[in-house]
Amino acid sequence: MGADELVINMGPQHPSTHGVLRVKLKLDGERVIGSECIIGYLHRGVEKIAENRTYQQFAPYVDRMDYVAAVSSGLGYCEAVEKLLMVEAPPRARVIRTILTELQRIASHLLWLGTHALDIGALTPLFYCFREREEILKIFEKYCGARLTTHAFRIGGLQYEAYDTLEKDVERFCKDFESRIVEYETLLTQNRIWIGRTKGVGILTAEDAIAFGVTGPVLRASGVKWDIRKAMPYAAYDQYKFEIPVGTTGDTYDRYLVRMEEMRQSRLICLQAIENIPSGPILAKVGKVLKPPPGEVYHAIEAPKGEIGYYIVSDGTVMPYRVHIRPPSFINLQAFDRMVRGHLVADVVAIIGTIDIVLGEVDR
Amino acid sequence: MNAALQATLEFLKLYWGPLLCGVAVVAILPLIVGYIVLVERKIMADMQARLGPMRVGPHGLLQPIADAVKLLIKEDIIPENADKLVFWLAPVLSVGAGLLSLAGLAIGPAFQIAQDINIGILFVVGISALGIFGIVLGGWASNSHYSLMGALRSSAQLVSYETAAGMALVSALLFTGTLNIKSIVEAQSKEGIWFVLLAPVAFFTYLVASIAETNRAPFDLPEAESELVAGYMTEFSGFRWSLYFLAEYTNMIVVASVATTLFLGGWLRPFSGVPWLNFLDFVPPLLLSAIGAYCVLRMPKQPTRVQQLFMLAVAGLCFVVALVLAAPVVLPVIKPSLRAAVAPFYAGIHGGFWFIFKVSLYIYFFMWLRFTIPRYRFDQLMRLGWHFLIPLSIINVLLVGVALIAGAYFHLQGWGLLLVTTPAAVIALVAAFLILAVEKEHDARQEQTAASDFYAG
Amino acid sequence: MLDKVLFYFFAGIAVASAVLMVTRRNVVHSAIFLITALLATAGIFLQLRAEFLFIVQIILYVGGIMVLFVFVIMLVNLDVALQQIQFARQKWVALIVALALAGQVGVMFWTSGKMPGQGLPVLTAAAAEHLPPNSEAVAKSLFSTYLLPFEIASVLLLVAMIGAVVMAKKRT
Amino acid sequence: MADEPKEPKPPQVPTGEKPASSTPPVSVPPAKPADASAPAVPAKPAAPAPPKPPVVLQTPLDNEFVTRFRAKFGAALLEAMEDRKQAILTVERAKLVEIALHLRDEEKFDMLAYLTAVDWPKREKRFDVVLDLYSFAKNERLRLKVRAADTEEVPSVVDVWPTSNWQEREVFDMFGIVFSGHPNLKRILLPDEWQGYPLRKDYDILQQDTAWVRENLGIESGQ
Repeated sequence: MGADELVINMGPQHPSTHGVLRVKLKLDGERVIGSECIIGYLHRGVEKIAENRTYQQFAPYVDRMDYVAAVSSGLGYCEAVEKLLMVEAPPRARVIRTILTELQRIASHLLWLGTHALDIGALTPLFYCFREREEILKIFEKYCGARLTTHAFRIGGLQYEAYDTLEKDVERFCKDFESRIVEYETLLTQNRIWIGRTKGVGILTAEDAIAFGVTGPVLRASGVKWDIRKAMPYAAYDQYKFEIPVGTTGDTYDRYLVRMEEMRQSRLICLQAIENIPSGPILAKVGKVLKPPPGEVYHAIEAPKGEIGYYIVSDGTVMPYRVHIRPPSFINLQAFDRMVRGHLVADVVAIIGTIDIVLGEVDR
Repeated sequence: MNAALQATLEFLKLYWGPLLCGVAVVAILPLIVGYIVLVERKIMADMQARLGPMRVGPHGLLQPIADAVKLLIKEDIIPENADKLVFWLAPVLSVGAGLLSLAGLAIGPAFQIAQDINIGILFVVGISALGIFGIVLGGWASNSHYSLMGALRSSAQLVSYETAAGMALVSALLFTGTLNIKSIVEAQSKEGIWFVLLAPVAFFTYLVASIAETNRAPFDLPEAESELVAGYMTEFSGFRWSLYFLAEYTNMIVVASVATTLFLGGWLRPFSGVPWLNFLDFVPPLLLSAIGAYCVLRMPKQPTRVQQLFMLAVAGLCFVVALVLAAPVVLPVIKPSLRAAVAPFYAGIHGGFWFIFKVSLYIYFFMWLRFTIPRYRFDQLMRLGWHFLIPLSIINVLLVGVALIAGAYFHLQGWGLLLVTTPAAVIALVAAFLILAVEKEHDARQEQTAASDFYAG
Repeated sequence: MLDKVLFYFFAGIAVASAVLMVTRRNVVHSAIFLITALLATAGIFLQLRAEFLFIVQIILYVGGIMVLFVFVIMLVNLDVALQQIQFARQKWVALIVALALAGQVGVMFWTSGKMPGQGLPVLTAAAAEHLPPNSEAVAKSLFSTYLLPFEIASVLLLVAMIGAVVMAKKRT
Repeated sequence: MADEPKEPKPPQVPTGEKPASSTPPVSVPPAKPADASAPAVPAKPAAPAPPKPPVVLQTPLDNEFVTRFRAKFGAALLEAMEDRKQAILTVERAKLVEIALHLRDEEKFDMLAYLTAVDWPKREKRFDVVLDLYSFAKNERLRLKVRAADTEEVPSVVDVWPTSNWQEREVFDMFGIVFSGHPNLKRILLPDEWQGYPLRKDYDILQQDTAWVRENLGIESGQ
């Protein structure tokens, strides 16, 4: 039949667009021949807010962007301001920052895995993932009292001293977690249907990935071995041994494997870090009123979803003159159209899931 | 006038039984389905390391009733541009077909609504297939793209898998030579072996095809919530939606019953022909007593008095059923002269138990699959149907036929038939692997080219 | 008595839905009425104790062919069909065909010597007990008396199927 | 796992920026080969005059890379600065695409990390369009700046880095800077009917709000 083009509106209320993403799909039968992402439903003007807050006041706002990886966003912001101030967090703070950020990476990847599997129709991994994520959130709660939007760090170091059993909690979690990953993998990695649904779906070549500015696991799955933790180490990452998993074809299955391996590596980093947490102060001398000297910095860290960067311009006053946030979700989402063309509707949700976006960060 | 009245009376005299049963089915089935849903949620919760419904009644035992009330008092929304008549008709069609096909089933030798139709199995299969119109028309009438796509997927899926299921049924029917449901079970009793052993490949094909036909995971594409929101029932709400739900679960019961009847020996106890295994008769009452005892044990732990009482009531119910089940097997032991008197009760009650037990196992398997594996993609599903299941089932029919002829030639009976059917099954399996290998090669060749559009066919 | 009631019930439904089918503008509605007509016909078979025919009618026509019909109807653009004036050119042809059919029926009545009202040649059903299981009866007559026509029909259908597949393949 | 790496080797020598936050206060760093740097941007021509300039962190950058660049583009390079060890080049607006292509292909700055803008309303050319490039081969970042006045269009680099597509739209959305040659320049985060450009310094935060209240409620906003 001479299939008429069918335009389907996916979202902003749709079970698997991970928030208020709206995708306009042009279909031929069930095949996607074009797509357009319509975003902005969650825009809160974070960058404008930044210009009207002091440096410290703005810090909690970044937690509300990628709310499933608030610790990472917070770390990026704090380090960017530290760079602007030309101070450095003390070693103890840096190690604890590393531990929490890696835990956050595991938590974020777990959430991704659960929802991604749910999109593809596997109901059960979601609950297993939430079980472990809960453990991590409990550690966060013990540390700073908040589970989601933690505001765990402070410009110049840490907000709070680590609680007594932090090491023990992290260690116990890491011990358990090893077998838990195996559990998820038993359900998915070798599953014929899972492979059928993810292999060869949403292929993004390395050239395309770089051209689209894609970062994080999505870039690495395309075969580019680049991780800011290694390339431009921050926090305490230069002290630990870990590996950067890379994929070969850049399809959904590779991205799945890369993220699974990243969770393992994060676990290893945590284990290394708790072995030797240096003692000492947790806060550098930054003073109560922050007035960074005029100038500008860009500082990026490896958030679970990719490179989250802060471009901050200071005019020497207590409020930033301009803050631009490089949100990994926003930029990774641009590659969506490239990945989705020629695939079926069912693959669309798989691809949205595999990019791992959080709309709070896309729209800011 | 008088004649008409007399005719009516005559009619009622003949048909009051089935009519009553029909009313009972319509009245009770929603409740049963409600509890199947509850059990499903509980099983799901158990597999997913959580508790499931716990709030309404002890362990959520009253949840189905709460759900039903909620669905009944929900606002009934009909979309502005929907085709009102068809929109109204579609869920009724779906549920009607499901309920009607139940009429042909025999739950135990005594319980059958439409007694002894000689096309029994065809009746059940054919009528239940009509439910598809409910889905297709409902999807079309909603005037929504998601619904329409769900409906299209559903009809394509049903047409494809119906063939494989039919072929699988034919393989089993070859052993009986009749379509009558009672005769099919009796044939298995006479042979002393269930057809699942004689035609394992056919059972497997039917299993897969029946999952696809009932739109259950991993073939639940018509209602894949992550892609099509809710597929054909996206626009349905409240009670209309629950009718679809009812139809889906009724269909599950129907396919499970068909599989039980044809492959799993219907109402027969496992090894019904082996006298020294007769102690198996004591299993059902013991099982139910155990459940009752468990309820009593858990009772003190319930938080409120009402829940404790409810728990006790459930326990009591279990004990009563256990007693009923125990009576026909215990009485002859006590007083051997009663054996003949209780025989029909035994057949009816225990037959019913075993039938329901097997159906439950079959449905449990459906649920298990649903929580374990991801969903197929549409093209993969069609490929599995057309490229794997249909060839396999056709080959299997041929092989079973050949095996039967060989069996007749060697005068094989009962378990002896395994001598000829096992090689047939093995050959069918080899064929299956060959088909898969060819498929794989084909896949490798067309790695990059996306799957073809199956709507075009 | 019951037989007659059932017969007129089903026959009435069949005729009414057949009329509705050709007069509906909406194609899907037409399809629904076609399904109703087919089901009513199946009901008549059942009333005649031809349960095998009844179920075959349902499985093949309703469950198989009509599903495909509806499927195809949904794929084509309905709006176009709705706008077109139906029966434009076929009006006269249809009239002639209908007249011819009516003539045939009339001739049948004439030759059987029974006019309406004198006892229509309504088939009376045989009592169930006296009938052999009719799936077997159908099978016997198909595979013995009518073996050749049956085979010819099968081959014809096979050819049609292969032809359809070939044509569909060529296009893509 | 097939795609596990053997050695945790970063793509290239991790030169350029070292542990990011470890810059000692004042320093004229012996910038690595191609570590272009330049004086800071904010306090530019008509900058809002830093309260009391303590230490000048923005130093002119002059290294091998800048020399090469200058040799190639000459006057198109308006300024080369370094701020806290970050190389910043300010270039001619009209030559942006040409320079971008050169940087991408010749200098291997193959990724555009982000593209944004900064508004300096008191300056003659009020906008700085900022492009941050990253080179996988050199593991270096380079910031490119283009100045544009209110009415001036900036050439789009979508053809060089497709990733700039949405980011240019965002800049258009927030600043009203028009990118010539952009395939689909319309608002992205804000609704199409939005008035004004929120990230401009002269944009009143309450503007939308008061307008909405006036229009829909018929009263003056209390804010």
